[in-house]
Amino acid sequence: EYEPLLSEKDSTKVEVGGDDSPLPDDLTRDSLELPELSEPELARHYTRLSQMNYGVETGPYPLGSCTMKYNPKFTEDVAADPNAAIHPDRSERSMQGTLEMLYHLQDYLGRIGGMDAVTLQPPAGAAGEFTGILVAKAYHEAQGNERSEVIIPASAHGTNFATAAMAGYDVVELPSGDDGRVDLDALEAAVSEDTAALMLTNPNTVGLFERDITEIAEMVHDVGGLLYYDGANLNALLGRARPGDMGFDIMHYNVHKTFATPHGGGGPGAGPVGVVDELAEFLSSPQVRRNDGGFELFDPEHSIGKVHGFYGNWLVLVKAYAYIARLGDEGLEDASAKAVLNANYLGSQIEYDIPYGPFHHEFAATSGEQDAADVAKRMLDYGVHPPTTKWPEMVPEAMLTEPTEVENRETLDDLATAFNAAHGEDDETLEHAPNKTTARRIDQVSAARNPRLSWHALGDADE
Amino acid sequence: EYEPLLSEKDSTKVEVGGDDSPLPDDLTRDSLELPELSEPELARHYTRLSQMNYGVETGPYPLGSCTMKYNPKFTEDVAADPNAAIHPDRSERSMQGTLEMLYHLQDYLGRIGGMDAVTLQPPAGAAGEFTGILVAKAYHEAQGNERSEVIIPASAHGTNFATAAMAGYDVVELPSGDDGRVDLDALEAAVSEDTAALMLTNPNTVGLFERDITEIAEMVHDVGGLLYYDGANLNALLGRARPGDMGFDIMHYNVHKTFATPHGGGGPGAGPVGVVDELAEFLSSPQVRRNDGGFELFDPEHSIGKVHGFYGNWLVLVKAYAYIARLGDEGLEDASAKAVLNANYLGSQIEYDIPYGPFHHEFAATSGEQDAADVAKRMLDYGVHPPTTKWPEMVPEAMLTEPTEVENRETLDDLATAFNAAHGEDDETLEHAPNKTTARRIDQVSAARNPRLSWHALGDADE
Amino acid sequence: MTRHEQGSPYAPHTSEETAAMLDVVGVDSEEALFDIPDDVAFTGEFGIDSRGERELRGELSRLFAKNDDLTEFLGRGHYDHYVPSLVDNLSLRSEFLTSYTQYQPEITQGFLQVLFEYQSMLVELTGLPIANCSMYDAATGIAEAARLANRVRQASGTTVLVPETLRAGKYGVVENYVGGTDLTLDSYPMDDGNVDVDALADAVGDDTVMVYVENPTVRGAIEENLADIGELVHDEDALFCLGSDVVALSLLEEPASVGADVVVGEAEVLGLPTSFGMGLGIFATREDYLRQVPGRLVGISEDASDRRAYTLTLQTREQHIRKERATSNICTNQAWVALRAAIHAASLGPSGLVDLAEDCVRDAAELAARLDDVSGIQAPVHDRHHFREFVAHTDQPAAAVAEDLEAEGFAVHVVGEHEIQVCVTETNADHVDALVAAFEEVA
Amino acid sequence: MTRHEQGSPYAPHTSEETAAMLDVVGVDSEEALFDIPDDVAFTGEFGIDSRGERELRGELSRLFAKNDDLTEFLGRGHYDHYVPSLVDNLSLRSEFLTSYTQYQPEITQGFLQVLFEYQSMLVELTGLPIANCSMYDAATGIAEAARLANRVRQASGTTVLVPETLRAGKYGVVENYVGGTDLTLDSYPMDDGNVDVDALADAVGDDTVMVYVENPTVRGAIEENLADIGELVHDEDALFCLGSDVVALSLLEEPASVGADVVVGEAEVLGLPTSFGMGLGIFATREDYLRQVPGRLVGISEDASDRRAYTLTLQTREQHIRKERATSNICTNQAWVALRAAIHAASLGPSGLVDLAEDCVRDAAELAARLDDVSGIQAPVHDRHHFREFVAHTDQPAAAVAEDLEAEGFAVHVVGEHEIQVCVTETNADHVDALVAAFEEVA
Repeated sequence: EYEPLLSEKDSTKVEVGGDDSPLPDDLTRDSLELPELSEPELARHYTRLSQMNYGVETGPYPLGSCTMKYNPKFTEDVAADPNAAIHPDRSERSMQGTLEMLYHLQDYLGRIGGMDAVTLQPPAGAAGEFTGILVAKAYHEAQGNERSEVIIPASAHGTNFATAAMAGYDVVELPSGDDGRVDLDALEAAVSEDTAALMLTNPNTVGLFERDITEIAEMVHDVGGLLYYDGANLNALLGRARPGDMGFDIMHYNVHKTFATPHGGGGPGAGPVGVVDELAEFLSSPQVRRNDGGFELFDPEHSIGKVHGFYGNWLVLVKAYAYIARLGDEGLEDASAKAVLNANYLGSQIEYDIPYGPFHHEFAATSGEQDAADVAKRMLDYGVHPPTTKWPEMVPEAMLTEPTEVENRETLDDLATAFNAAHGEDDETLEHAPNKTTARRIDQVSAARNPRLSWHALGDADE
Repeated sequence: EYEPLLSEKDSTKVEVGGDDSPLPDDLTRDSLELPELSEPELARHYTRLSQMNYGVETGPYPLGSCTMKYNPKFTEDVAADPNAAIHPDRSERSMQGTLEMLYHLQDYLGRIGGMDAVTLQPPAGAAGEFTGILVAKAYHEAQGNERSEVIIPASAHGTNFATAAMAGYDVVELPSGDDGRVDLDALEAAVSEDTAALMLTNPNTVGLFERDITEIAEMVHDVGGLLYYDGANLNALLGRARPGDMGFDIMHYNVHKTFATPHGGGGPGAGPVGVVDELAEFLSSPQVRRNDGGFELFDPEHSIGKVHGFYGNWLVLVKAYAYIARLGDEGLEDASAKAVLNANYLGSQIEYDIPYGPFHHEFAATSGEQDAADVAKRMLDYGVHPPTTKWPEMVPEAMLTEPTEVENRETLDDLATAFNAAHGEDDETLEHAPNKTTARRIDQVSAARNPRLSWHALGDADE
Repeated sequence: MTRHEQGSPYAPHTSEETAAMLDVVGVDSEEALFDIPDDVAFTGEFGIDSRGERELRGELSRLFAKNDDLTEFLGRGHYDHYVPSLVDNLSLRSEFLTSYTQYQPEITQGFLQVLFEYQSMLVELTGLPIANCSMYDAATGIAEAARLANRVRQASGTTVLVPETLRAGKYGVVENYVGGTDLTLDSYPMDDGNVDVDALADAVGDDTVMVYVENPTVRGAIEENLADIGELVHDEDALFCLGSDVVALSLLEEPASVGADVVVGEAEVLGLPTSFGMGLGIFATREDYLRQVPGRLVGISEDASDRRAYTLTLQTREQHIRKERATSNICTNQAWVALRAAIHAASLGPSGLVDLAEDCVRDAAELAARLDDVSGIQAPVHDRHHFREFVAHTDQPAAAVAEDLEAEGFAVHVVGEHEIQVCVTETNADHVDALVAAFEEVA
Repeated sequence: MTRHEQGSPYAPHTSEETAAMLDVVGVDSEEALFDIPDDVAFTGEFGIDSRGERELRGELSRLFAKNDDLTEFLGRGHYDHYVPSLVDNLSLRSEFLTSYTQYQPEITQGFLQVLFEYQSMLVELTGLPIANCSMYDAATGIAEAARLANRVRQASGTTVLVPETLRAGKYGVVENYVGGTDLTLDSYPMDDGNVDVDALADAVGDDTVMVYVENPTVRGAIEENLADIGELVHDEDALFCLGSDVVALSLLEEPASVGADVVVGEAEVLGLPTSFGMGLGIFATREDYLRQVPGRLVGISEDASDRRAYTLTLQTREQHIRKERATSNICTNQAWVALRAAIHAASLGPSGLVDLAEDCVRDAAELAARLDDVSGIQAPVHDRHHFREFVAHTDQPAAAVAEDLEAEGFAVHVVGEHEIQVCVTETNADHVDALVAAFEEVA
């Protein structure tokens, strides 16, 4: 089951430079030492490695806040269209097809989020957040009104905090209310003339809709702040509610969550950002608009500039467009309906307590006296992917679970079986899990204490 | 690990006909009952099934006489070219690209086999044999000389016998000589005015070159018979010897063996047939030839007609062409050299006896007192694919082993380790193998005694 | 790139490794491994240049671009339906694509189950309990059916009857396959696109071993008298062999219900794009003939843990066991194409299959009506229901009309001096307006 | 088709199942599951029509066909090398493509090992011991390097220096990323395509936090004074950040040997076809800065059976643990692109990488020489060695020349009033004759 490293299969040192070299030796390296293997050997290597990896097509993948839904195959074929494989520095007149698709995707996303203008450039959700916060900053600066704080609920995604800090803001952390939602009193205490923005996801990270969103928006707007929507949980609301209608001024979309582009083991994603009219002039540049008979790029008047060297993750955007167009209004609305139904059905079948509700597309169960991370490891033995664990912290030993709309009742029941089996087991059993996986429990401490980050760092003991 | 049948996941009965039907009810069926599942459910089903299957990219696949070599990935992309996806009934002038490729493939195969004319139509090796024997028959009939017998060595592939019989010939089975090759005395006794052809593979099915091939050819030709070359073992000889030079009049090529088109779990293959000039007029129709400035189809003057409804397995032919062009002279010769080297190296590393030699690309070891089929099952436990077993019968408890050129020394050593581990084990252990596979030893008798050949045949006990 | 510096790019040996392995074997050179007499050794060259992967993809791309860019309205036994991306993606998984025949079922349960499911779908579509893993194509399927009829014959005769309109390719294949038997091949008349039942009744007698009927016919007409035909064939103890395809079978009369003893035809209509005639022959039959079936069969059994397991079964019918007494010489078949067809069928499901088949009827009828409105064209020629395709009468010579259409970018069949045949599916339906316009130009 | 008759084709529920599940949950309708106040509920329509898979593939194929069919001689940070079929086939395996970040390493050992191998290849290419799993692209890599420099600064200053020729896109990204710090961005002069070392020496001082140098430069010139630059930067305790790409790194001076503290740039040159600028940012650095690295790192550990196992490590640097004190906000990265690049690099091997890189030098030199022979063109403008690309002087206005070339089917860069930039790799090398001929027409 163990697959050697490429470097353990071969290591070939090629001398560089010399008489046949097109460059003088002082401009070249001396040698290059890497594995040199034949195609059949490589095909087996990567095939075996793939077999040691769990994907959406292996089984259910109920990672809360990650929206691991099925990635339709045809979107890969669409993205592989050779006519779409163009260089970004072409003339605009020679890339009308590409511009047209980008234009329509801007438009689709605007309609879905209730936003007036959209940039597609951010290459991931966090980059979208950063773009959005830079827009907020540019807006305040244009108002002659620099502000220093961004308010973020304690239960928010870690990227929100990191993003606000990267943009130079102080983070004001907002404790949750007893009902798991924003505590209006705490918010009232937090907002001020220093508030640049409140970053919020809705439904929040335990799946609850912020019922007071209108009041929240008013409170932030009243002090001159902006409301930022973290799109990670948009899959709960498609066709039922739009951030723009709730008073949000800025939002990002995670197309690798909501619009089913593949997660690719960690990326690439794309994090388009939508804003209301008033902020459109600050968006990153360029964007696409119609002109006479075609499409063109333009720079918003007070653009924040660039957040990616070119136009973002093009291939991901193509897949997102194809997905949205495949589903259309009815499909998008249904996706959210079934995502919420599945979460509620699964929630009803597990024996663990779910402190907060009513939840939507995800719920945060608690493992109580059990260690949630251990429960997750034990679930691996039952052949399913476990939920996100120990987060958000407002739920002790949280197991944040989001089955998505693609699971059927049988796989939801399989998940419930895995939860419930672990529920009945003792700590000893849980701590020693998993036992049926490619690797057994992995020592995280050793990895961090003695970092070995390349095959060059392997001592003899490892070889 | 068990994956339910599609029919166990869903069974949906759709009523057919009725008011909305475009046909009157008496022309339609009443209903259709099949599984109706979503794309995510199907993707998981087939992905899991694939994980229960061993392919060349899983590990070594040393099936003697099957030449399971690596199938280069790019040939699939070439075959998927939309411009190659044309209908066979187009006008010739509108499919010049396709005709040109076919022409070049005919030419390449002719050069490789030393044959003067080639038809690409037979969709598999056995279909090639059938085509070749029909050509022989047509030739003899044209000579006014109908013959009744085809001589086949006992060690030949089963298809040879079945093919000769299908063509209406009596089979004369030729016993092997003590050295594992054709016994010239036996052949002398077998040939006669009734001999239509001798079917032979060379190297033969235990990997031995028929050193007396020139005498053999003379003996057959002397009685007016033809010499047919079974191309299954051509991977041993590329660039070193050609059937045409040895006196063979007719041959088929197994492009899914020699030219690395994928075996696809049993097919599709392609079995082009080459013949010497004298027989070209009998080949199946149509073939491709040059005309003024282009290419055209033509029917050989006394063609045997058709062996496939259209032009055979087009996609397979494209892949074969791509493979041959990728390797060229030097690559083809090297492929055989390394195939023979690998067989000899592996042969030198195993503890089982190999009665006959010197062998080329494959060898027939004997498991002696052990049951060869049991040894094979035990090898499954060691993670490799076993050799072909119990065939050819000239070697008792034969293990016909052909590693092909794509294995490296390590995988050959892995194979040897598996052989040698089984060599040291007792019958009890062997009979109970395999233990580490998806399914354990499968009861063949039960399958045949109580045939259950569709999910409709599943009783309650199975469900 | 590989350490293997010259020769096959798919062999992994470095020169050092080659030398070391030769040393282990105990010879000096690769040449010394070959036991080939000098007089038959090849010392020449093939003259085939090796090309890199990239160069070759470019070369073949340019080569195939020499095929004219035509919109095809072609059928007559080879059809184009849209193949979902799912089919490509899953079928290209190397565990499926690069595996051999399942002679070691313990490590090939996945492919065996797919083939078992394929067989099961055909059982549902045909109503017959036995379906094999595949024949090469429809033509070889008819041919194998005739040979089966010869083995199981209840009648004393030797004649196989096929429609007079049978494609020459199919006729030729059957002729070759029965050439080694005492069977003879003959044809029966058609009447306005359907079997001329009276004439067939006259033709069938106790010398008849098998009657082959197509539904839909090669001219696209749906056969209206299948049950009558089945009865008259059985009255003479001949085998009734029905030819169709898996899309048509989803909608048209179930073969078993009209007395078919064998069903052959194409499953390539699912799973493969237009492939220059490459096929996937179906073969289904009655329980009685189980041990006479050609080709591979997958059955259910149990493993040593008593769990359900799949395996190739009844192999004593096959050439590798039974040699010259085998039911057929077929060995390599179309397994991977069957896998693709199965995935495609599964992705359509019964509703999708029926919808697709109904569209084949509707679209053909609609196109026929539109062409009938074109001056100089009468369509359809046959007063029948049609499936995917139909024959149209052209006032102009058909060959000239077809040539003119080709110049406009459309390919159609010429099937008579004044007869053109046109096939429409969802993959060319978007071009119907343009086709009609082109007809208006050239007819 | 699916039993799920309307709505998302990727949700499996039949109406009956939906009803049954609602019943289990205890509500009457899906709507009842949504806790959305009326005043913010959306009751409108998006107005997005659902299209079938086949229709959509046709639609997008027609849409992209609106891009002109140009042969591109474009580079300047986004390059096209031939991607072997192996890369597509393996990377599309769903176990890789459809997996999430490896937060459960016990079931994601395969992807972790691929990323570990990717890191290892970068360590070899850069000579630096730490390489992360990916940044978004080269631009965000430089920006993260500047932020790392800010965190680890040994100098007291605040200035980040970049070449005056830096692409505006990169400049803009860095500007935004340092906008939340007290860093300022400034540029240093270039001299005949290389860094003006004297001017740089003047510019670097104790207010300098980082100096960014590209090799090759955006104009294709190979930098000749890297070691000197490294020395002068280190003399002021600033960080030396070098930008390159993985093909160039296979041939050019090893960054570690010239004193680079951080290496950024593109690995997208392997693994991805031309992708409208989509990137794969590399990030490698010295051991000292390990705990300041942005992005994910895969390390080796042991499992409970003491077997080697891979895992994401040092996650306390990251946003999901460290929140506002994280080294970066990056979460989703370019892992799958890194996997593709790793497979591509492995399929080339060291010989293939060096050969490919040498061809980048040779082909550029040859094309420059040929264009120099064209009347009205002088190339290369810089008297340097070049990698893949170079700048040519045009006697005519460059914009007009480029427009005329586009009419002839070629795309080139305009980089000055009389300057055109041309990039050649193996994927457009076959079109060089045609390009030269077109230049002869229009120059």
